Amino acid sequence: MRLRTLEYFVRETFSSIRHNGLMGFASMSTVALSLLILGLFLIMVLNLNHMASTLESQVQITVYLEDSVSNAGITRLANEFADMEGVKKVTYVDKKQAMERFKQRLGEQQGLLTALENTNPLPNSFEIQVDKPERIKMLAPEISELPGVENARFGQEVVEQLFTLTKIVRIGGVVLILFLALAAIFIIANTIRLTVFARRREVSIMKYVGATDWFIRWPFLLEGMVLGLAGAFIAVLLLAEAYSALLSQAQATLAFLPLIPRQPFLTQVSAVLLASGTAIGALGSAISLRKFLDV
Amino acid sequence: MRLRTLEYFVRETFSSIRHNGLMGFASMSTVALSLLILGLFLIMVLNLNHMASTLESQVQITVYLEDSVSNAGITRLANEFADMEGVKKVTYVDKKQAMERFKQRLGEQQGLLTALENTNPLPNSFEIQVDKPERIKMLAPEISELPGVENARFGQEVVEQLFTLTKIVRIGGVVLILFLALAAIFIIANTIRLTVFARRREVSIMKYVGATDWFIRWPFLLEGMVLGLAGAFIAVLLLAEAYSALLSQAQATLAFLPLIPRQPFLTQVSAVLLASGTAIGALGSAISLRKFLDV
Amino acid sequence: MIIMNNISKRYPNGSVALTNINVHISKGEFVFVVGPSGAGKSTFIKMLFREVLPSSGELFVNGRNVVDMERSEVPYLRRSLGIVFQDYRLLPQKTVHDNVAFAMEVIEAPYREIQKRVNHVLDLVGLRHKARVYPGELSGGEQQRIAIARAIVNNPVLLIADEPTGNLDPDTSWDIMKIFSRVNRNGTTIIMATHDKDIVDSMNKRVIAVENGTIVRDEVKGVYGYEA
Amino acid sequence: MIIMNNISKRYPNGSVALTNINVHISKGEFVFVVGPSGAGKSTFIKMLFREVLPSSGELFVNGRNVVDMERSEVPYLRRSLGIVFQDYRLLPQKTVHDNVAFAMEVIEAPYREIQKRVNHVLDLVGLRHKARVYPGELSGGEQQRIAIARAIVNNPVLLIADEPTGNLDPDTSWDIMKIFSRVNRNGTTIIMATHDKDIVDSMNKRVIAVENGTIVRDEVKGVYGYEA
Ligand SMILES: Nc1ncnc2c1ncn2[C@@H]1O[C@H](COP(=O)(O)OP(=O)(O)OP(=O)(O)O)[C@@H](O)[C@H]1O
Ligand SMILES: Nc1ncnc2c1ncn2[C@@H]1O[C@H](COP(=O)(O)OP(=O)(O)OP(=O)(O)O)[C@@H](O)[C@H]1O
Ligand SMILES: [Mg+2]
Ligand SMILES: [Mg+2]
Repeated sequence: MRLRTLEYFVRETFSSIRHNGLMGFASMSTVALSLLILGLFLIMVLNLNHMASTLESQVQITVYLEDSVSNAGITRLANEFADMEGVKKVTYVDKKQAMERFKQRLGEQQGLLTALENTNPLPNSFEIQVDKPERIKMLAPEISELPGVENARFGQEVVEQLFTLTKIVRIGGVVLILFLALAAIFIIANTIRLTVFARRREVSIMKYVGATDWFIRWPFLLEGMVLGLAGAFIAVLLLAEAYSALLSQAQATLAFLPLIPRQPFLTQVSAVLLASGTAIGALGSAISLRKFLDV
Repeated sequence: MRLRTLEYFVRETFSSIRHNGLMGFASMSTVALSLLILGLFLIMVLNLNHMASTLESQVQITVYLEDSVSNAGITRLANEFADMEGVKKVTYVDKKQAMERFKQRLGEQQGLLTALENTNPLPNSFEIQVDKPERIKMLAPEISELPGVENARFGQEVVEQLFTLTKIVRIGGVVLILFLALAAIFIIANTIRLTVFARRREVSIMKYVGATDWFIRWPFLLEGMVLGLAGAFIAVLLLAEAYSALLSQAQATLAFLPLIPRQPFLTQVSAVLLASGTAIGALGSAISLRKFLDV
Repeated sequence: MIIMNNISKRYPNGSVALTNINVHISKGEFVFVVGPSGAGKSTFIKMLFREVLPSSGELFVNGRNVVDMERSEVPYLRRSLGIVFQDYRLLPQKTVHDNVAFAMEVIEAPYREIQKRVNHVLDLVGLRHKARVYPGELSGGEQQRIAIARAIVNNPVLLIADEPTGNLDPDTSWDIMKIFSRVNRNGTTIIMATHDKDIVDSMNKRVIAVENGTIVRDEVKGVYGYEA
Repeated sequence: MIIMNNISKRYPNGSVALTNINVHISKGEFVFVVGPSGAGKSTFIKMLFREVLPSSGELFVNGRNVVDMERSEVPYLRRSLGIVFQDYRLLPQKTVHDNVAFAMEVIEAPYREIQKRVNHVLDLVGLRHKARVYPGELSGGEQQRIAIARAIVNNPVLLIADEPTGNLDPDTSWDIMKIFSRVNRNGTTIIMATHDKDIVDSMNKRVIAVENGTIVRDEVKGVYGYEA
């Protein structure tokens, strides 16, 4: 392609955008809105997933030791746990620490403790964190068998509910995002198809004057890319604004919610959306054009 | 309008849908997808809201009584609580029941209880449920002042977090739905505008032959309605299918999640979507047409 | 029937199509508008049915003030006219029959009447056998004849035609002129812009010659006057 | 230049436009195609640049087999031709200048060459002063002349014109015919469908008369032959 022709394509692209005001606006705003919705849910799903992971990573195995285990035995067990596959962190909690925590947890019913006077019936224990939640079910019985271990617990029921919930959030999230992405592509492609349709006569005239398919296609492709990029850009701006606002709001009133920090998260999401917008714009134009090129 | 003319409009509508295959398909599928997304989130937000309400309704004030209060005093207090504004349900829990519950709650640390032997340090108490969550903060201090009451608790911190969370879910949900509704209307209107745009020459020809605005408008309106309704119908079918599937799935693995039962919920949501689809279709056509009628 | 007082037309892009036009045309007249390409004939004609509004001056058609007309009155003005456009303006998604019938549908004519008239005018222009096809499937001249059929189907009081024979061979052109003459004898006023020297010269009707936006000649029994 | 062997054309809707056409046209010829409305002239012409494919028969244009041509070759066939369409086919969103220039842009001509040629042909058709306006702002005859300017801007080896003077007054028509003659003298083959009796009769060129889809007459120095 000659430089002169390239220049022609670029001029052509912008003159066409100028002349097809309504259609350009329609495509661009449709891209913007679709990607805005998509981005919104991408952010939502990723955050839910992040929360789920945070919750899951807090699940741990509590290993209660028999009172008879010696200090040397405790060190040995600690090493043994640490060597097990998938174990990330081992924390030793002795009787006294356990009692402290229990007091805190009891909260409003502290009166109860006075009845205990000075005895401390709580056992020494280990808290073991693992790399992935599925590991817990395998390790717990294994650990129970070790000498000196009274039993190993992980709140079976609650944890299983939690896992089902996080699994649902994940699968649901992926399904949702895929569906929204397809819907966005479809809606955007629809819009572009209509804009190309409105110009089918123009395309056929070009063909009759001897223009090759690519000569006709390039300005449409560029136009689709420019409009797609512009739409995505609007979506990205709005999203970044909204997410930043949400974050600062959350810091004030929802400190307990584990949201994904602003950077590099927003940059990544933006890159995905900008690339999608441009690609959908270009592809949408090219594919829609195909039908009308055939004259 | 003559019957003959009405008949003409109806014939015209369907012949136009037949002839504008691509454009009809584009509008209809855009309506379907937009309403599908809207419906999906309507269902999601309504369910989240339902869950939030369920959670909130479980928050209650626990009133611990001094051991010195007589049976007559307890009855008097019960009546007094029941007479307070906004109190929905008052449950008396005596020492023994409290101990039972405590045992259950303790779970893995039951060893602790043996140390208590036969003393029961837990107080008698009332559990009070109120009509709306905001009431709790007002009632709790008032109740603390009553004679015989040791103190009145409601897990201040957790409850406030819960309230913030449910408030966010509600406000976020409404904002989200409004935004999605606007986006859907806008995208659908965009699509319809493009389809009308592609037929602007046709409209102007009709004007030159002496057709009045309404004579041109009616078939477009009807066409918009038919396509909008058809699109909404597709969305409703898919949604109903999906929600039913979700419900039966949830019954199996997520019994603890309080989802809104199928009926009359789905019927209501469907009615909203069908009405919206038809209205947006008709309005979109009518509004888009305005510009091209002016010749 | 038509009164133009001091009409001028300047298009938004600056080109001046007509300057200071004064014309009176009575009911029942048959008028040719002639002149070179770009002289302003189509602009003259388009003002009559308010496709184009004059920049200044007064215009009355069939007793109606075209310039100060309410927007809602325009359709009724156009219904009393039959118009043959230079670019045909047929509805591409309606069959030939339905294109012609449409002009009667808008005045809410009864079904039977529509069928009768449509078939009649299609016979007149010799295209009854094309009733079921779409305009895109017709030759240029055939489309032009459908446009003519649509213009006369409602028995208009005023028939306006912009080069109705531009794409027709001389034989077919003469058939069309015979139809026009008959319509004219039945009382319809006819205004026709044309480049067809033979037709203008033989018909012996009033000729208005436009050049460069002004009337240079207005003869009761005129000739085309532009020699080839 | 053009060889048609046993060409027939039946449109999908069943109407038969051409039957059994056999024509040879040599390089440098000037050929009129005449015949009544709906005879098949436009169909004959449209086959030459593959807007319409024959239903049966062989067709060679400029040495290329039009029927068996690869889809990707079509643009190159069309570039060697200049085409004036009966319905003009100007790009509504390009100015007059850009419409004409477009035909040169597609062959990637250098900028300076484009400016020179475009201005030259706009001068030829007398519309250089309209270079900056859009086709929608032109009169019918002006649009037709722009279409002619576009057709000749690339010095085509074959110029195909479908009623290039249908919307022109006789004077302007003659100006166009003079341009055609000059282009023809420079070696361009010309095929022109027309209803203009005066032009055909005075030019004294080869005439192919089509009626009802068949060639009824093919004379080396012919006349229009359809009496008005
Ligand atoms: N796309 C089409 N589909 C179906 N039939 C067509 C199509 N185009 C033309 N025809 C028919 O084929 C016949 C020849 O048409 P063509 O356009 O070749 O005529 P023509 O000689 O150019 O007439 P005119 O002088 O009126 O332009 C006509 O009967 C016409 O109705
Ligand atoms: N919509 C428009 N905008 C701007 N200028 C216009 C418009 N329509 C016509 N003109 C200009 O006004 C002048 C008169 O145009 P008009 O169409 O009335 O000519 P005409 O006599 O019908 O010519 P023809 O015989 O070629 O059809 C021309 O110079 C033309 O370029
Ligand atoms: Mg004109
Ligand atoms: Mg033709």
